[in-house]
Amino acid sequence: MSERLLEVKDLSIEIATRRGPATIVDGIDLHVDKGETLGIVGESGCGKSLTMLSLVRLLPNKIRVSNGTAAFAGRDLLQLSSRELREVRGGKIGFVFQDPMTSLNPVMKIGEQLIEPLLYHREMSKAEARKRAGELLRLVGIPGAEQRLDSYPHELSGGMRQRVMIAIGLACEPELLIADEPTTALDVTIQAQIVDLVKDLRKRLGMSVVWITHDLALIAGLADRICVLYAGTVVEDAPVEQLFAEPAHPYTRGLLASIPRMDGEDAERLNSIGGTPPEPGRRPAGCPFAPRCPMAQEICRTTVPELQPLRGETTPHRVACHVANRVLEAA
Amino acid sequence: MLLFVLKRLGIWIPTVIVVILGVYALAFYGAGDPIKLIFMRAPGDVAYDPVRIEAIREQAGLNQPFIQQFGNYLWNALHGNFGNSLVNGRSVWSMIAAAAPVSFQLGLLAIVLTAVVAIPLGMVAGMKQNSKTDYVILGTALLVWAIPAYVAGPLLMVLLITILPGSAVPYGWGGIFDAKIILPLLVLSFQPIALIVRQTRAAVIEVLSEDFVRTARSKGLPETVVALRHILRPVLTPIVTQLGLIMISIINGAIFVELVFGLPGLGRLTVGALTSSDYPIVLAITVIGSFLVMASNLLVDVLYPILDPRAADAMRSR
Amino acid sequence: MTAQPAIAPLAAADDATVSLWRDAWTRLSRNKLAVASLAVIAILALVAIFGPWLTPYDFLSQDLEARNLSPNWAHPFGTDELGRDVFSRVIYGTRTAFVVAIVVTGIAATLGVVLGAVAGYFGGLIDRFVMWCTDTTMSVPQLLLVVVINASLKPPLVNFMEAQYELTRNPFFRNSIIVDFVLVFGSMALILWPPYARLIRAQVLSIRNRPYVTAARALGLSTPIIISRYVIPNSIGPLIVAISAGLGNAMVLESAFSFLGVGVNPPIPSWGNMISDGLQVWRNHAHLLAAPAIVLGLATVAFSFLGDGLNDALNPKGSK
Amino acid sequence: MSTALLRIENLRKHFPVRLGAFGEKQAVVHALDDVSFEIAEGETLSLVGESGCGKSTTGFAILNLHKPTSGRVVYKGEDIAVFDEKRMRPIRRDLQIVFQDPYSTLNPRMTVGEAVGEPILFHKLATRAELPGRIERLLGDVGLNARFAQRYPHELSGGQRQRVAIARALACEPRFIVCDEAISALDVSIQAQIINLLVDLQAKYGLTYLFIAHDLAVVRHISDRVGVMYLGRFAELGTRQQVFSNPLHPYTKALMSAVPEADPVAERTRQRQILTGDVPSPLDPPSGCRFHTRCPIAMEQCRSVVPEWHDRGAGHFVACHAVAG
Repeated sequence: MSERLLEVKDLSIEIATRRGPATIVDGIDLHVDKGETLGIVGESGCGKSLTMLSLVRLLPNKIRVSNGTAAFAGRDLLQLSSRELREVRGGKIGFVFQDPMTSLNPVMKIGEQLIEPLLYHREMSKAEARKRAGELLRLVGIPGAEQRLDSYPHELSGGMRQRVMIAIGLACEPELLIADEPTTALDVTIQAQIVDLVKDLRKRLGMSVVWITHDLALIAGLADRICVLYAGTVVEDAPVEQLFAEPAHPYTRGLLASIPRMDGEDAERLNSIGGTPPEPGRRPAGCPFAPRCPMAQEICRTTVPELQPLRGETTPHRVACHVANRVLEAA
Repeated sequence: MLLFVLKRLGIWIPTVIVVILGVYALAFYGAGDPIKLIFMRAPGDVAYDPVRIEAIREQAGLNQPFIQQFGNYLWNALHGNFGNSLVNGRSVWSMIAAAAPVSFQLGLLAIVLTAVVAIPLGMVAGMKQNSKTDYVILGTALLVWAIPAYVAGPLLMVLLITILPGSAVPYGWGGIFDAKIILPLLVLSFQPIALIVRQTRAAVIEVLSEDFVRTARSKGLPETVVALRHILRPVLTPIVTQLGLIMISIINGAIFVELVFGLPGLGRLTVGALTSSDYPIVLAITVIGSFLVMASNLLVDVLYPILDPRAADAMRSR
Repeated sequence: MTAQPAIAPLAAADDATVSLWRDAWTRLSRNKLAVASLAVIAILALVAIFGPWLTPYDFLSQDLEARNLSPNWAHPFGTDELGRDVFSRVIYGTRTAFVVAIVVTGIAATLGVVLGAVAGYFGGLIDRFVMWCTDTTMSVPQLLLVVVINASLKPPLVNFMEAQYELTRNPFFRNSIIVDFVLVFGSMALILWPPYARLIRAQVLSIRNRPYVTAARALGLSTPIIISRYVIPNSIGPLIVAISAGLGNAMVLESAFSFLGVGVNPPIPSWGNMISDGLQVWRNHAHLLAAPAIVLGLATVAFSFLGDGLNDALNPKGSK
Repeated sequence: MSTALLRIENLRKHFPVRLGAFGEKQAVVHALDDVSFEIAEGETLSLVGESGCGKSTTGFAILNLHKPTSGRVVYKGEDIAVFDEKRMRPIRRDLQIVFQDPYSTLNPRMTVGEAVGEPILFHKLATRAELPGRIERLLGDVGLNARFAQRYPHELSGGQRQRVAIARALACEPRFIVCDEAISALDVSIQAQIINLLVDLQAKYGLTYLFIAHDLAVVRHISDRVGVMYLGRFAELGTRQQVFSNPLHPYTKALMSAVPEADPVAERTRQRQILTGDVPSPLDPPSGCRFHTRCPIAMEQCRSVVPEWHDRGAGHFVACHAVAG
């Protein structure tokens, strides 16, 4: 069995509201193996970004981790001192964020921003770091890499900026790269370029990748395994082929059915999921998806389902649903 | 760059002229006949002789139409001649030349003090938003903001005397290296400091929510590096644009501070001239004050692209 | 195509609906400092309105037997060098401060809103001219400008009033207070309008490009409707914040002018001229300075905090 | 094909912009150049392309929300492109729009009922007495119950807001609706709801849609005809079948190839054609065929000659030298 790189257990995150703390992420379990690409899929507000940001304490104000552990290479990330945390950030875990326009400092040159992690983690001299920065830009496919070091972010196109962000995330050859919707702000042809770039880099550098997205189609060709999040919980976790071939949670199933397909039949209607996800602080008792679930039973409204292996103990396909077996039969 | 400065100057010079025109017109139509003013002031000195008055008037060019007189004034002002005081007959320029160094040195020091004190305080308050430190800094700034300079001055003066019995009363001018400058400098800087602390704090809070700060932290940079490299620079841009406002605030404050601490600067000259309706002086000082504010605005306009590469880029690519 | 049943109507939850104004009010009422400030302002306002009925003494009545008294039961704030009750004078000064602040802010805000809206709406040359006026006005040091205006316009105004009195024999024209107020109001409004104009212009420009205004145009709604129902209600928030801060600002300015002798003239009590008088004698009679200075400071801080509170309440960052 | 509801002829939109921190530099954005097409009554015509290709500008120019620089928009025999705001007003009733961002297109100070009722009263489509019933029916049409009329926009979710925006557009009883990225800001599961709603409403009221989107899969699902745009020009126009099953323009092909499929097995084996480089700036579009800088099959003449609009039969148009030759 492959080696665990990151193991998150029972992670909960809450936000301070007027009416007191409200849970946004509710006891998430997930793991990333060495060299694996994990796709985290969910709709806005499901807590997918917060979960990953919380690991290195980058949560916005008023949002905090209320429970859980996150073992990373044998240490609990959530218990690190701020000094140890700094070593992990950028050193062991690299980040790529959604909007490269706002995620790069507009008043600093690309080169300055790129050498920072090298200066602080690798203790390189400025000249060495600059040389390495040039190599990194070439690695992410920026033409005229060395000259580009003296550019400001606004002088680059959106795709180029995102390549720079990736170079920053990769600067110290991290063991884990967390990409938070890195292509959402980009056009589809540029998205294809970035996806290919990350796939290629992963193969060459052998790191693990967590790719956060709301786009199931995008992640299909990219991930080894997918975690589907709904309202702050993992509802399904499966190797990518299995998830698409045999979705066991009604939410995953509904999500897949609601995407129009490029190769499918000309269906008259899309299968949509009625209703809207619960707001934080208004989570229903029992399964959070129960109010929108076409197959909900009495037990779904009262008891929270646990994330369990589908059909026995050995399968890596896990689902949190009381009626998963019936869902599979109905298919 | 040069073209841009020239363009700015092209807007700036007419504005200065219009301001002078406005103030001059106020004095011209409002204050009344300057000759009569002189005679009213000292009725016994010179016999009130209409023929003589007309002669003086003609000699001084005061019978010319307004616009011509204004033109003369402007022309003379350009050569540093702002006329003579109505009270003692000395040239206004020489009086201003004597007073200006005091005000300028004090004002410059106040700006430096403001920048050195207020920007770090505002940074700290903003970085630790809603903490005790923040509340103390912000609360103090608001309190200081609420106390007018003319109240703060005397209060501090007495406080000093009570705390350090035997210390000299900080009254009068002894140059910028004289200990007497401390209190007036403090009082003069209070309001600008309060202003800049609040603005820096607000700007820091805004920048803190920017994505690029998160990126900087995700690189594992120490918090001081994040603050100094990533937050300070974007914050400085709006703060520098406030220089013009600080200038106004300092000119306003100087009037009170010089009065209270007995400094022989432009502020005291103004108040003195005002109480004795000495128009040429008030006029000249207003012109110089506006000139200063507009000059600092111009400076800010030119500085802006240097601080913000996005603007600089636009200028280079011309 | 067969019409399939539409999705079952979504039911709105039952809790009460909240407008943005009410939401802002709730937020403001949770801000303790802002609420305290509002209370202070309300008390001061009541004092200003009902002042004459609250004062135990007439603010002008001199009692030469009781000069320079320290605060005591008969005179809570003591008496001044002419034996006038300082408490009564401070109360009357509150009235002066509020009248000046409200009138001046009213004139300045009206002027600023009209000019700013015109500039923002019409754009082009009008916009440039108005903005040039604001820039120019803001480049003249405020105190100097007011001083110049007061000093130069007072004699002709007094002469004019005299001449009117000679003509009409109407005692109105002998009232020197009128001259004071006209000059104080006029000159203060003149230096205070530009920030309002800038604010409103920026609001109009930004709101005019908001998607909901484009949407209203797309619905074919007429310009008056768009202005009255879309532009104005959405720019009122920042204006309220500016006015709240402006009232405090005007009070401080008025006292500064009084201090320089160009504001409201004695014998009408104003905080500024009381502070000015107090400064002459305060080493022996500190209460003469302390009373008006503290009240002025309190009012300024209150308006300042209220402005900040309103700003937070009306522009909640991050709330949808 | 049924009769044309709208005929767009040589539509052009150039924005003058001031660049630089002080607006000292002037330039022209070629947002839309020489675009002609027809929209038939009752059809859904989609415009696709990447950001800056001019698809939204087309929608805005048709509705005269941005005055076109030149060209004609013919509706009911009249060129409405030259109409001023006053003459447009009665036309606006017929031609409506739903915007991308439901968060910002509703006036935050007006309740849902006020927002939906306002155009009804303004265009005198009902009396005040009839209004509540009318609002309730419109809200029902978009799947909201009557109680929503009392709500303010900030109390609604994104999907609910978009329903309100649709109800408001329907309030004018329009014939034609521009859906300008109307579902792009919504989550996947909500997107499907709104797409279904739009399809239902089209059937119920016989609406014509100009559907502007960048999501090709959605466009394939909803459209009758599709126009592919690149840098302010049409690259290809045809029925859904023609464009998706038999794309002719190299850009259309690349665009389709870049769209990921929700099928891990197919994705692993699929040969994708990935365009290199970025979309050039519309401030300074390339000469000749605007796609030639990224085109894998560009020829010499593509650099200098603007390709003409070729009819490849059955209403399938393409602007490409390689395909025409």
